[in-house]
Amino acid sequence: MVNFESVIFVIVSGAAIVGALGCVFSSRVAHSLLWLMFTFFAVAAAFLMASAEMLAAIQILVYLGSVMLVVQFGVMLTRRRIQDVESLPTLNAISVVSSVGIFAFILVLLRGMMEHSMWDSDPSTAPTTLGFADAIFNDWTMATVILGSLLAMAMIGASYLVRDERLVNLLWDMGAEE
Amino acid sequence: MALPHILPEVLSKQISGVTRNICMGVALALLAISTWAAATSLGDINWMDINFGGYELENTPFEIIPQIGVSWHVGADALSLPMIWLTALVVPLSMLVEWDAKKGQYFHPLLLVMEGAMIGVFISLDLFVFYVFWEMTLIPMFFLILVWGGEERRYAAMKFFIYTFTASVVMLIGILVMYFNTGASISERSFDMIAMLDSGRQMSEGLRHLVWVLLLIGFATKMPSVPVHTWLPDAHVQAPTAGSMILAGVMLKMGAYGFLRVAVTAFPTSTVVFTPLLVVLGMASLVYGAWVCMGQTNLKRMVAYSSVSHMGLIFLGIATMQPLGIAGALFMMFAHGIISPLLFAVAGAFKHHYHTLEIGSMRGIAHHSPWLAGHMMLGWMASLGLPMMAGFVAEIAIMIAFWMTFGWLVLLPALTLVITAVYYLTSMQRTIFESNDPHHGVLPDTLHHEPRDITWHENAGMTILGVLTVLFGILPFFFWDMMSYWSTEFMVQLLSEAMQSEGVRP
Amino acid sequence: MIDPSWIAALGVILFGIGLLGTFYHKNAIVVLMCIELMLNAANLNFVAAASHYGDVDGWVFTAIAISIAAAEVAIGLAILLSLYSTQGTISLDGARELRN
Amino acid sequence: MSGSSNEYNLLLPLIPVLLLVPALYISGMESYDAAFLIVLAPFIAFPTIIIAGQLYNGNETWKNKMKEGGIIGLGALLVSLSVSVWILIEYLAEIHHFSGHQVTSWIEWISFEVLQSDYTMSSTRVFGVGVWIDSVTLMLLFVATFLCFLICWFSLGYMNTDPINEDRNHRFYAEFVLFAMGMFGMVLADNFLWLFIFWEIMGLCSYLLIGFYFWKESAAYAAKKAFLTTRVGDVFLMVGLLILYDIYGSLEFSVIFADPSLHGAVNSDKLFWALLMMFVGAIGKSAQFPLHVWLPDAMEGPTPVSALIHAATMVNAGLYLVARMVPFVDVGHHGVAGLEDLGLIVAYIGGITAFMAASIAFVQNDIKKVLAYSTMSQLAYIFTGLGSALWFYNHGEHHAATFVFGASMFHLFNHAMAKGMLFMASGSVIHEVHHAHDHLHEEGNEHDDFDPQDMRNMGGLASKMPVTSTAMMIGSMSIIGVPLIGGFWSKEGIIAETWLAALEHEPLMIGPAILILLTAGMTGFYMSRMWFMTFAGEPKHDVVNHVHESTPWIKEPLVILAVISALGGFLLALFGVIDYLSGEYDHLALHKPSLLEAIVYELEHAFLPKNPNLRIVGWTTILLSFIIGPIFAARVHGGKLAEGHRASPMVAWLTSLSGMFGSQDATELSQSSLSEALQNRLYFDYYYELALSKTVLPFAVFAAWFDKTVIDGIVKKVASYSVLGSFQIRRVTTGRASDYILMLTVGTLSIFALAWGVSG
Repeated sequence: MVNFESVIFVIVSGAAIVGALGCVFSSRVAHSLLWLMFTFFAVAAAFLMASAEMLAAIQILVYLGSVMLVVQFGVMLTRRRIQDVESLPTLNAISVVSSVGIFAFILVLLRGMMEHSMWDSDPSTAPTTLGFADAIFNDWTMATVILGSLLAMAMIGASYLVRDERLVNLLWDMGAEE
Repeated sequence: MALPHILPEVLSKQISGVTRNICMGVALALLAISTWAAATSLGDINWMDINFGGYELENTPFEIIPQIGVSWHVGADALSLPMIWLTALVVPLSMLVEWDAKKGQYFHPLLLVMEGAMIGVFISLDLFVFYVFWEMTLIPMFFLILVWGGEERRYAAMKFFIYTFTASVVMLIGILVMYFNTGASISERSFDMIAMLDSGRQMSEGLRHLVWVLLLIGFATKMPSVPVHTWLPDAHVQAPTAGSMILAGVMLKMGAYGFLRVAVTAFPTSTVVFTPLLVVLGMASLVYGAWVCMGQTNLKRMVAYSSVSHMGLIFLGIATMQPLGIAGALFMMFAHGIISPLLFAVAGAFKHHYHTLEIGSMRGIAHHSPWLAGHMMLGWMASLGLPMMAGFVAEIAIMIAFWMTFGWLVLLPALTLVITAVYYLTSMQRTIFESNDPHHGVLPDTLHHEPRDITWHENAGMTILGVLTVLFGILPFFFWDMMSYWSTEFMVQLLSEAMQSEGVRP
Repeated sequence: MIDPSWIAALGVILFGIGLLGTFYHKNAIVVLMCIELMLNAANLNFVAAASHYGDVDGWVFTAIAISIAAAEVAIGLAILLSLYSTQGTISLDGARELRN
Repeated sequence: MSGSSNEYNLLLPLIPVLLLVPALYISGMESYDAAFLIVLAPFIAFPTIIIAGQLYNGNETWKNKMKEGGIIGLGALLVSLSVSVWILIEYLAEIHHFSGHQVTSWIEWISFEVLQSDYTMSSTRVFGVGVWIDSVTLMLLFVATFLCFLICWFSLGYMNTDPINEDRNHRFYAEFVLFAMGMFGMVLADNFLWLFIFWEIMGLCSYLLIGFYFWKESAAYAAKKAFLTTRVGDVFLMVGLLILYDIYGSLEFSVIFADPSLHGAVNSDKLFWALLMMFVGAIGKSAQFPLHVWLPDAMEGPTPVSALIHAATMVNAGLYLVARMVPFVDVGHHGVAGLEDLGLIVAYIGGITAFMAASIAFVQNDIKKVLAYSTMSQLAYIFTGLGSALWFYNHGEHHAATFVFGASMFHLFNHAMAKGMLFMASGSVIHEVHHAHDHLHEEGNEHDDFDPQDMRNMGGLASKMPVTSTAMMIGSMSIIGVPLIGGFWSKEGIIAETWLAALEHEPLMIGPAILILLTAGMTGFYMSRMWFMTFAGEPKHDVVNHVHESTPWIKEPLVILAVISALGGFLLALFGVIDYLSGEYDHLALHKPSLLEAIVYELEHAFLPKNPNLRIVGWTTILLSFIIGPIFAARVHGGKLAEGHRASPMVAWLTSLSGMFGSQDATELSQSSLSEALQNRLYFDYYYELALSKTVLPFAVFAAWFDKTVIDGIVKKVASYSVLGSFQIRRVTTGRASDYILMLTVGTLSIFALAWGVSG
């Protein structure tokens, strides 16, 4: 009898793949954005199935919450005319052939991985969130601190990159009353 | 006692007058040292009893790059000493001839750098160091042609550099193959020439022939033999006088020296097997060079092709597999090293004073510059192979050895002597004589002022070369005994058993 | 608990699709999204390995990867916006300055 | 004329030089040890004259006192002459007996070893330099030194008074002295290599001397032609030497002549080829049949040069070389048998050249050209003589061989003396006519085409130039072979022996025998034609009336040589020179009990030889050369002197005699096609030029083009293709980001696959 758990997994992975395909092949940027968010939900579900609750939470919080929001802004700011179809695919001979080639290669990779010997040994117990929390702050303290500073830098850099030096903004920054 | 090898890297930027004198001083010092080395060594180190492989004036090798076994191992023997003395002689003379070169403060130091590099080539007994110096000689020559050259000097300099550089890369491959055969693991491999020699023996038959051919290509291009000689005329026509004097005088000999020192010493058997190839190459460059020479109109280009033709004789000399032949080849290198700078000094003086090198464009120059005409005649007659001049000694030696080994084939080089006489005489005829007017010659139309005779320093340079040519023509035994002894030892220790193994009857 | 090898398989497939996406799209933002997708696929693999070996480091890596991905998106969009302001368009074909 | 009587006090500085030899003698030095001085003196004089000339060019004392180097040259040649005379006296006067030759070697030139066929190294072999003196060398040495001295004396007068080569005479004397050194060195050398080296030095000097008036296009061309033709000969000579070296392992005379046949081991056809190659070298140098084209053109040089090169020294070099071949073929003294055809070839070449040169000389109008062709034909005579000698030696007829060899060498002596004097006499004629021409046309720069050398302008000079005309007369008689005068004694011997060989032994020898017989007659004609055209009859050009003999330095050599040509022949024959030269006797002496008996023997031997057909031959030659030739010439060109012109008695009788045979107009004969052909030297030059310009020059131009386009072309192609290739690669960078991503992924994936493949 097909156990219950694998059925759910098939649904989740199916959703993820459909989402990814939707994101890639949709002609409108907005649609592909939505499909992407859908895929992220499926991935979070997959994390859950791998009993990584904490990660699923992070995934949803970070990715869906902030990243998708930022991308949303990006899409809004760069679209001139609503109706123009920006994401026409670049169909030239070489890219078609090479993409098919790459896809075939990924399948080969997949097959190679599945038969890989590492999966034979029986799966041990999944790690607990407690262990996760302990690892972050004891073994990987240094990594976490650096991670924090990295994120800060990224934010400052990004904001600096998009600064707008037009005079009117400068005056506004300095609180000139107009 | 390490042969004092001052590598004049210092490029002084003061006013050219000061640098000129310093450079001349350094060059003369080098000449003095090498003459002393030649003379005294003749005295106490009797060259007669050195056996092949034993090097005089050898220093204790000290490691430069120990990891890959490169050591500064320096020494001179009967093969390299005449060449060292020749370099030390030609460089100060070429400086003397181009004493008034413009931008002198760069010109003379460059010549010194070349001298350092060339002497490096002749004394280094470590193939890595040999190759480094071999490449180093190209750079100053490139700049000499590029900055002080003739009209299309850019093309000539580029062609010269790339052509010889690719050839020496081919040679490098050969050297590396030999290097990897000197030892199993990295630790005991070394670039030292002595180690290389027995590495040559362990290689398989096919590999040995391959490496020999690679080395031949590298050396044959440098010493222009026919198929790969086209860089020489262009380089010479555009090079300044001093540059082409050194290029013809010494750099061409590096090819022949390298061939003997590296290729023939390491692979005697393949040399014996490939003797017909050597004969073909030598004969081709001798005969073909002479024929092309006859068709030339530009004086310098003609002299350049005549160098190609004379260098062909060296291959013939080596191919005879007779000590007389090899000694003749060595003496030919030496004699040509004295005569060709004289020829180029004369050609350069023509360019300098008459602003044209076209043979047809001027007549009866003897009226206006008798000294130049005198030197031209001496130089032309010397390279014609006239007895009492150094050229003849080498030619007669090679011819006799050639007859001993190849019999009636000697008629071909013999008849080429006539062709050499033809093109030398016609060119001399049209420039110096034949002006149909007893008191002044027909001047080239490009000339607008009354031409003066050659300046004192050109005259001094040419006279010294002329005197030396005649001196070594009448009394060649100073260097000849050294060379003939070396070649006998060379034959006995290396080539004779190689010939026995190949079943070649001398 | 699902067998980790399947999760890894899902990861690989998602990676493939993301990869194809990057070729297909002229619009820079979609390319960015596809890169995000590929990063997610990578996280899936991490998690699969972590659960398979029961080693918590897998999760730590995934967490780090996610935050870096976030930073990367921010900067990517910043560059895109500045590109937009200079070029007026964000289509990848437009930008030809790289070709000398 | 500038000649003042006290010119001769310039010779005072030479007196001490004369004391050199006695000083050496007193110091007990052996004569042959001093032999190196003969070569050394000119060798030192050469640089001194050149450097002094270049430095003091134009200053007065140098020009007058030293005659621009002439006196130094004369001094050096005097040293050589005195030493050679010293050696001559010692050997001829029985003080020294040398067992055929004397060898002293000075320095070792180059030493080397040879790898023998059994792979062992031979002992060190040396190319040394040394002196080798035997009878032939002595004779040639005396001829060379004596004539060089006289010609240098003559050129003091001839060259220094000619305004055109004002400041250039030092060059002339330097080259003259270098040439002398070349000749002496060649004659004295003790091995073939040094013979070859001096041989080529003479080639160089002949180039320089012929091209002395280098601004004249024809002179420069003639010099080049001379050098190249002799150079061709030299190359073959070198090849011959190589073969010789290979056979004998050394080029030393002492080694080779000790046993030329190496106890029968030498293979004769290899030796034949060696000797033939050397003979080709001799042909080149002595201007015989195939390589004779350069001799007539060599007249472009100043007359002392023609006298020196084409009479005394250089042309004798070829003969000396052939003379040196005798030991190889001398079957009696372990020579190599089977070389008969070498003698035949030499004889035939001699015969052909003699006849050809004599016929061309018929139509020549330039006085020096006539002499040039007469040199060529007389040399051919000696070659025929040597050819038959070689043939006899190889045939074992020892007595006949030695006789004809001695006769040819003696003829060489007579010819050299007579021809040297003839050239100098013609030089003085040209010189005087030239001066007269300049005097007449003081404003003389309108270059009318008056050629001082053209005999058609001359005539009746006998009265104006007594000394030259008598000297010329005696010289011509000696060349023609008038009985009892100079050349008769030797020429008659050659003809007799060649006929002897032809009749009794070798039918093939009949060719050269007939040819030289005819040439004897023709010599008679053209020599007397030359004399009559210049000296007899009325002057054909008004310039000639103003000629008179006044330049100093010229008359003395003519007088001395005239005496030697006239009496020398007879006296030497008396003293058995023929046998001495061929090595029969050790020294010159009266080998007959009394003088009278010797005279009777010689006369009887010359006029009534025992062999009947030889007697016929002898008389026909005398008939042809002495009677028919001159009479025919007298009829065409002879004629009494104009009234009121008195000449010296002997000459006057001859000119009047020439008038008696009536006159015959030979104009229609001279327009005939034959004489036309003879004028153009039988078109040899034309065909040689044609062959050269058709093959050599176009091929050279093609080679130059080939080199520039094909070989250089390949190099340029390689360069251009590589540039094209780089353009292709450049197109890959499209600039589209997506392509870059694509390339990026393909790259990483392939590396990944590679790693995976390797690890897997």
